[in-house]
Order: sequence, then structure tokens, then C-alpha cells
Amino acid sequence: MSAIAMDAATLWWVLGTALTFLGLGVMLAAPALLRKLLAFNVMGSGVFLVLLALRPRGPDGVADPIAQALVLTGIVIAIASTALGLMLARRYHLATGRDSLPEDAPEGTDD
Amino acid sequence: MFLDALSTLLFVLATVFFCAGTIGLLRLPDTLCRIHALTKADNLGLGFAALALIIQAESLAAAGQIILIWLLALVASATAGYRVARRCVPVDPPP
Amino acid sequence: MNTVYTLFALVLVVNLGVGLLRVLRGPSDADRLLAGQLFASTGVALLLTLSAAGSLPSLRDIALVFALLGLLVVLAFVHEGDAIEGSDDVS
Amino acid sequence: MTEVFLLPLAVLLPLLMACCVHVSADRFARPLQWVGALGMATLVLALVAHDAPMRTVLGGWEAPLGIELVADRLAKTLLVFTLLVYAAVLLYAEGYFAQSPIEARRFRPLAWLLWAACNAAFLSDDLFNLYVTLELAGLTAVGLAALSGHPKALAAALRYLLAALLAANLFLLGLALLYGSTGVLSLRMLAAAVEPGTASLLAFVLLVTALALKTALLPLHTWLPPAHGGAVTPVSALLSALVIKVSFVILLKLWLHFAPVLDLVVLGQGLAVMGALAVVWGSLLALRQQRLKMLVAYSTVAQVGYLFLPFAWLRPGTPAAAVAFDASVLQILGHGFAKAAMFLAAGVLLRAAGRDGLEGLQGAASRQPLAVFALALAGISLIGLPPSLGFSAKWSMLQAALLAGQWPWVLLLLTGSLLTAAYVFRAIRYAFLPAPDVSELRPVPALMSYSALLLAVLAAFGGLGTATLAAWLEIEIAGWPEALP
Amino acid sequence: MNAVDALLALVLLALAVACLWAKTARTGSLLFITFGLLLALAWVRLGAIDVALAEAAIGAGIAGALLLDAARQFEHSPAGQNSARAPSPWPPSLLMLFLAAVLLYALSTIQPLAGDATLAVSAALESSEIAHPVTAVLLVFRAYDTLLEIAVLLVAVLAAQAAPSAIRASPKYDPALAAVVGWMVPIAVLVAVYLLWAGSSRTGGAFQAAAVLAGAILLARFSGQWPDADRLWQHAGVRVFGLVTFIVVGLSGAFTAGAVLGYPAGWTGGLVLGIEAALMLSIAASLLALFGWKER
Repeated sequence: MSAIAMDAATLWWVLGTALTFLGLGVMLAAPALLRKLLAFNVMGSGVFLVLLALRPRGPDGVADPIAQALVLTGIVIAIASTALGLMLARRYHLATGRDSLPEDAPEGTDD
Repeated sequence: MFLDALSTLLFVLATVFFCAGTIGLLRLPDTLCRIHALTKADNLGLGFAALALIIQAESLAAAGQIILIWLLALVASATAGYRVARRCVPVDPPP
Repeated sequence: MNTVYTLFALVLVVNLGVGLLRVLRGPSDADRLLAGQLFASTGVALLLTLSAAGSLPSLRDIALVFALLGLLVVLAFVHEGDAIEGSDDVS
Repeated sequence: MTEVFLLPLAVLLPLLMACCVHVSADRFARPLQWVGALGMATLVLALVAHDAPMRTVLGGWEAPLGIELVADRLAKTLLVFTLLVYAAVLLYAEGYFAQSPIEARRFRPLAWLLWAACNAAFLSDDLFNLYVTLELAGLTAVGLAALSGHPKALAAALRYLLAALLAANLFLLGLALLYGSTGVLSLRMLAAAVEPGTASLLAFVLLVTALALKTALLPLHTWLPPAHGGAVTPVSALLSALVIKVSFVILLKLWLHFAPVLDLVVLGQGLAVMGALAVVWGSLLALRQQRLKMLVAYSTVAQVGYLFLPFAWLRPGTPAAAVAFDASVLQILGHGFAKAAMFLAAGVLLRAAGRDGLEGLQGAASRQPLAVFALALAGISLIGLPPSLGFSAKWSMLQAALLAGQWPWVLLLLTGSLLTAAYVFRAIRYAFLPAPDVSELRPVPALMSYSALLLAVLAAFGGLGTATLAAWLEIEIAGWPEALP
Repeated sequence: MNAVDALLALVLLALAVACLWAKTARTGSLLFITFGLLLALAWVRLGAIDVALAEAAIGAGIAGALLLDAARQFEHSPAGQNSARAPSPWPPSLLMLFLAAVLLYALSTIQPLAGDATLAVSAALESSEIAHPVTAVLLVFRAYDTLLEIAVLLVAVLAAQAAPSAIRASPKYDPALAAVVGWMVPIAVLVAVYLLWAGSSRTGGAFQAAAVLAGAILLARFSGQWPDADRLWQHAGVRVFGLVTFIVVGLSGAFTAGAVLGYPAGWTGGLVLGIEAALMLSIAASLLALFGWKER
């Protein structure tokens, strides 16, 4: 494994990219609400990894403090959004018994 | 030097138990056995690792914190095993 | 001592990788939860080791949080009580 | 001393108000709201009275370290716009929620939080802070859209939330690229530090995509009609007048900062083409609606299209740029006032009729003349007849297109106006049909009609102030450096 | 250590795939928690220890509990309307691959500058009176972001309430569990206070502390203990307390320090700690409110 001559930062932003687009793809394609929210979080983690891994580290190996603060803020916002999404999804599930939104109706039809 | 050697020995023991736990988790046939293997082996592994690190700890407070962490992990693991077993065994009965 | 730390950390990560098989294979969610527990205790050991290797005392705090919140996840997984239709009361 | 206070207060005061109305009992919350609204009015007037552009360094830490608030003339115009919309909507909400105190209690704190989010977005000069304000506005809007708790509203809110989450991640990815390569977040400094190249262009495309999704530009608009059309009426007004403008204004700000350094000609044309398609497609969909609020909501899809047309001409160093900039601002104001007025008037008519179908409007002209008048005035602005704000916006777009030598746009503007006229008249025609049954009529507080009328008058006659506004805004675009080599 | 990183990254990737294509909502949630745990380790390897702590506490702990709690409800959805089936991977995945390739290319062209902001942080750390750089950024240099972020959390709570929430019954009392939880909860509260206090000099802070505190209260809830103490957290005043404190202190900065959200010289440490303590209480209460539980 150590034969892979890869810059440590590069490894992480490559992983970040992979997670971002895995998450994005599933978020767009999956019908179930909970899976969409999971995908949002995976995508978010990927974006955070890119954000942090791109910044050069300080002399003592500590990551850029501003980038850390941004990611921290992002994590809190992500959990707030996820929790709201879960709450709405659960409420919707209670009301209709569905765990996904109905397929998009043909546009402009009055439902 | 002696302490380093002792730490190394403890790390080796920890390795053995961690690996045993993991292999048990992988190879044992049903959930209940796996709970058994995991809760025992894992905590011993963590215990030996903790002991090794306590020897190397830079201060008394650090050593105390490591002990606390180990105790918490122990309790969490035991409770987890107990709850999971209670909840899940009827669902997944041993053959 | 640093070589020992590195080797032990490697062993732990390999353990994670092997444990991953159980996570992926299941078959029941209880098994996945157990494997998650393994990940948590391995993670604690890894954090403690890295903390000693890099003289980073803060990593012990993370290990502490791992140990504390591991139980929370287990309880969230197993606890009883079902959601019921609620009233519109706000505060 | 006051200057230190004014800009942060425009955000902090509504936040504080949200906390206060959340914890206080109903009988205190209502008077408290009016005290807060008066405070906001004083504040915004004081801000506008300062002629010079204002910059406040929060915490005393200048960029790149800290965050700065900037009140240029664009921001001041938008603060006034927000204040006016809020004045009307809060008045309207008093009447609308009179019979439903639980909904009122949910509405109040969220409405104030949304006000804070709008002002924060208009004033911020920091890319990450803009992300936070965008989230603040987005989540508030989701909560407002779900207010009634009806399954359809919940589904619409979920759709809205998922679009917002997607946009948030795309925005952050763009931000990560820009911050990764420059190490600064202040827009002013980013524009100076960014180097043209794949990374910066991709970053900008990601930011634009995220903002276009939040502004509901075709084909990313599908979340909008159910959310706007399905919400309770005061919320529909806030969502369509303000929330989509927040993301659009952020896009406009980014454009003003980055157009001089990045080559955005193709992107601008692309956005304008999508806008043109949105104008046509949105109007056609609006024509097919059977329910008044859905008609108004689909009309927003079309009107958002107009917002994006000026990007075709917003190029540094061209004579069309200044006119195009005026057109964007006029379209923001025109659509904001007109659409809010339309929703408010629609709410009055629907409540009177007790149902949502267009046929429920029959006879409304004689029973609810004020509301129908407001609907018609707002329609005039959407169609773009003089002297409305909508007319001025479209006239400026026409001028910009001709200045840039791109005359085919003229055809689009004419087509758009004709289609808009078609769906507006279709709605109003029903109001003048004889009423089938008078007994169904329910009473509606007159306050509601008056607040709709207030906004409709602003939309329909605001065009008279175009020259003043253009002169006042001139300085914002005059500072643009010359075109790229 | 490169091998450790590479292996960790591979395990993370595998977990993400497994999580996103899991058969049931509950499996997906469990895998996501495991993913979060390992992501925390990845943050450690990246040198972002503050992020790691937050990821462990919030990303894996609280988010995990939230997801599992929701997943249980979806398990019980009536047959026929369940769309838990895994998405078909092919049509969008080609597009995703293309986009990923574009992003990777763009990333590879970036030559990160040392960054004005990063340098500015180390230069200004002395005068900020806060020893830990991340805390200094969060509560001194970019305090405004943090303030708005707290507002976002409040919005989530209010919005979740606006969609009238599901209420669940209190769990059954289990004596064995109660005994364990009975001494874990006080320890967790102590740990929360410790993390809060540690924030001024090293990793820690209001969010991580609040997540641990919320975790402690959730533990008590899961074991059915201390219903009275739990009720206190559901008061609306607790949820806005942190934000109001932050705003009031921030505005007073205009008089005492000449700038809104500034702190008078010599007072920064104390005021920041006070704000963080208030924030901790409010964030914990908000996180709990997002679980949407109430007693019957």
C-alpha cells in the first residue's frame, strides 16, 4: 500500500471528489427520502474533505484553522438541514404512508 | 527502556485480542456468538492497548483520562451487548 | 516507540478493513451494529495510539466522545416505543 | 457611532425580534411586532439617508481575517424593497391569521428570521457568509412552506428542501475551489486574487448552478410551483417576492465582482437563453392552470426567466452593461411587488370564494373590487405596460439588447408580454363573469385587500421613478474596470 | 503512515457505497454512523482535530441517533408504497463520472497559495486573546458566521415545529440500563463542561460540548429516567437563550470595543466562554427538539 506514491492531501481530495459525486448521483436518482438525505450527507462530507484538503497545512501539521471553522459551521448546518428533512419526511410518512415523494407529475397539470 | 519493552509487549497482546475479536466477528456462525466474541476480545484488546499507553502517558491526568475512556468503552460495550442480545435474539435465533 | 505506534495503528486499520466485510455482509442489522461497535472500540484504540504518537492530547478527547456516544447509537438502535400521530401543540 | 451600529442591526434586530416573538405570548407578540417593524423602518431610512457607501468591519477584524458588511446602493435599494414587502405582508397576516392563532404563532418567528436572512444576504461581502445566509433563507422558506402541515404542503416543502440541500452542496464545492486556490473569502479580495483558469471557471459555474437552482431557473424550476402555490398566502408572497431574490441578488453580486476577471460571455449568453426558454415555457404552463394560486406560481417561473436575460449584456466595458444592470434591479423590484400583490389579492379572493379554482373568481369584481383592482394593477406590471416597474424593466432590457446589437431578444420580449397578457386576462376575465351563487361568500378583512393594493400600486406606478433610480444606481456599475483583453 | 491513510480512505469509500446502496433505511443509517466514525479518523489524519471531534459528536453521534430513530418509522411503512429499493446506478453514473473527472482535473491545477487569511490568523492570534486558533476564528474573527449558524439551527427547530411533529411515547424503564445510564449521564455532562472549557486553549467548544450534552440527555431519555429534568429542555426560552446572549453581547461590543461583535481588551476570554456556555445550552436544547419527542 505504501508503494502508492501519493501526496497525503491528494489522497483526501480524490476521496472527497468520489464521495461528492457518489452522493450527488444517489441524491438525484434515489426515490426514498431517507436515502436522499443520507446521500446529501455523504456528498457534504465529500465537499468538506475537498475544502479542507486543498488548503496547505501549517508548519505543525495542523490544518488551516479558517478551513476548519468553515467545515465545522458546515457540519452544524448540515445536521440542522438533515434533522429538518427527517422531521418533514416522518410527518409526511405519518400522513400518507409513503416514504418517498410521488413521481413528478407531468408539468403544469393541476393536481 | 524496560517500560518501552513492556509497552511493546502489551501492544502485541492487544493486537492478538483485536485480531481474535475481528476474526470471531467474521467467522462465528450467528449473532449471539459474535456478541460474545466481540464484547470479550475487543475490550481486552482495548484494555491492553490502554495499559501500554498509560505506561507511556506524559502525565497523571492523561493516564487517568485513558483509564476513564477504557472504563466507558467497557460499560458501553457491555450494555450494548446486553441490549442487542435482548432485542435481536428472537429475530435471529441460534440454530 | 514510534515504529511500534505506527505498526499498531496499521494493525488497527487492517482490523477495520476486515471488520468491514461483516458490515457489508450483515446479514442482520444487529450484526452491522456489532461491527460498528468494533469500529468504535478500534477507533478509540487508534485515537489513543495516534495521540501518543503525535503528542496530541486532544485526540484523547475525541476517544472519550467515541466511547460515550457509542452507547447512544446502540440505544437509538434498540430502544422501544413507536411513533404515534401527534397533536398540533407547539411549545 | 451610529454607523458602527446600523448595518449589523439590520440583521441583528430582526433576529432578536424572532427570538422575542417566539417566546412571548400572543397578546404581547402582536404589539411587539409593530414596535419591531417601526424599528426596522427607522433603521432602513437612516441607512438610506447616508449617501456614501457604508462598510462595517464586524468585530473590528478586517478582511481577509474577518467579515465585512457593505451597504452599496444596490443593497440599500433592496433593504427598502424588503421593508415595503414586509410592511404589506405583516399587515395582511394580521387579517389572514385572525382565525388561526396556531398558524400565526408558527408564522411570526419564521417571518422575522427570513427578514434577517434577506438583509444579511444583501449586506454580506463574504462568500462563506453568503452561504450561511443562503441556508438561513432556504431553511426558513422550507419551514414557512410547510406551515399548514397539509400533506401536499409537506411534499412541496420536502421538494423545496431537497433542492436547497443540493444547491448548498454545489455552492460549497464552488467555494472550496475558490478558497482553496486563493485563501480569501471576501468577494472584493477574491475578485482581486482569482486567476482565470479551469478551476476558477468551474468554481464559478458551480456557484451559478447552485444559485440558479435556488432561483428556480428553467430547467431547475420544478420545486417552485408546488411550494409557492401550496403555501399559505402570506408565505407565498414572501417566498416569491423575497426568497428567490436572495439567491438571485447573490448571483448578481458574484457577477459584478467576477465578470471583470473571468471570461463569462458564454455563460452569460447561456443563462439568458435559459431565461428566454423559462419566459416562454413558464407562461405557457401558467396559461394551463386551473387554480389561481398555481397560475400565479407558474407565472413566477416565467418572470424568473426575465431576471436572467440581462446576463447576456452584463459585460464589462460595453455600453449595454449599465442599462442591463438597471434592468435586473427593476425586474427584481417589479416582480417582487407585483407577485406579492398578486398572491395577496389571490388570497383575498380565494378566502371570499372558499375555494381555489379559477371559476371560484366569478363575480369577484363586484364583491371584492379592491382585490380585483390590485390583481389587475399587478398584472399590468407583469405584462410590462407603462408606467409600471415591469415596463421599465423590459424597456431597459430592450435598450440593452439594441445597444449590444442583439435584436432577436426584442422578439422574445414581445412574445413574453403577449403570453403574460394572455394568462393575466384569463384570470381577470373570470372575475368579471356574473356570480353563480351569492350565498357562499365569506367575509374578508378589508385590511387584507388594502395591503395587496399597496404593493400593486408600487408595482404599477413605480416605473415613474425609473430615471431617479437609474441615476442613483449608476455609480455601482461605473466602478467596473474596462473589458478583458 | 501513508498506508494507514490509503487503507482508511478505501474503507471510507466502501462504506459510503454500501451506505448509499443499502437495502433498508435502517441498514443505511447504521452504515452512515460507521462512516461518520471513520470520517472522524480521517479528519485526524488531515490535521483537523476540531473537525474530527465535531464529526464524532455531531456527525456520527447525534446524526446517527436521528437517522436510526427515523429509519425505524420507515421500516413500518405499509407494503406496496415502499420505495426503499436501491436506485438503478447506470444512467446518471456516467454523467457523475464525467463531472468527477472534470473536478479532479480542476483540482489538480490548483496551486494553493499560503493564503492571506491563514497568515492573518496566526498574526492576529496574539491580539485575539484566544489561544486556540479554531475557537478564535469561530468566536472572534468570524463570530458573525457562528451567530447566523445558531440562527440556522433555531430555524430548523422552528420549521420542524411548523410541520407539527410526531410524538412518541416515553421508552420503558429498564432497571439494568438505568443503573448504567445513571452513572454515564453525570460523566457525560462533566465531559461536556470539560470540552466547553477546553475550547479556549485547545480542541473543543460549544458545538462539541452541546452534542455531548444532548447525547447525555438522550441517554437519560432512552432509559426512561429523569423526566422532570428533561422537560426543562423543552422550554422555548432555553432554545433562544444562546442566540439572544450572543446578540446582546455582540451589540454591546459597539460601546465597549468600538465594533459590533467585538470584545473589550482583556475581556475576550471571559466573554467568549460565557457566550459559548449559553450557546451550549441552546444548541443542546435545539438538537433535542429536532428529535421531536414529547412525553405523552
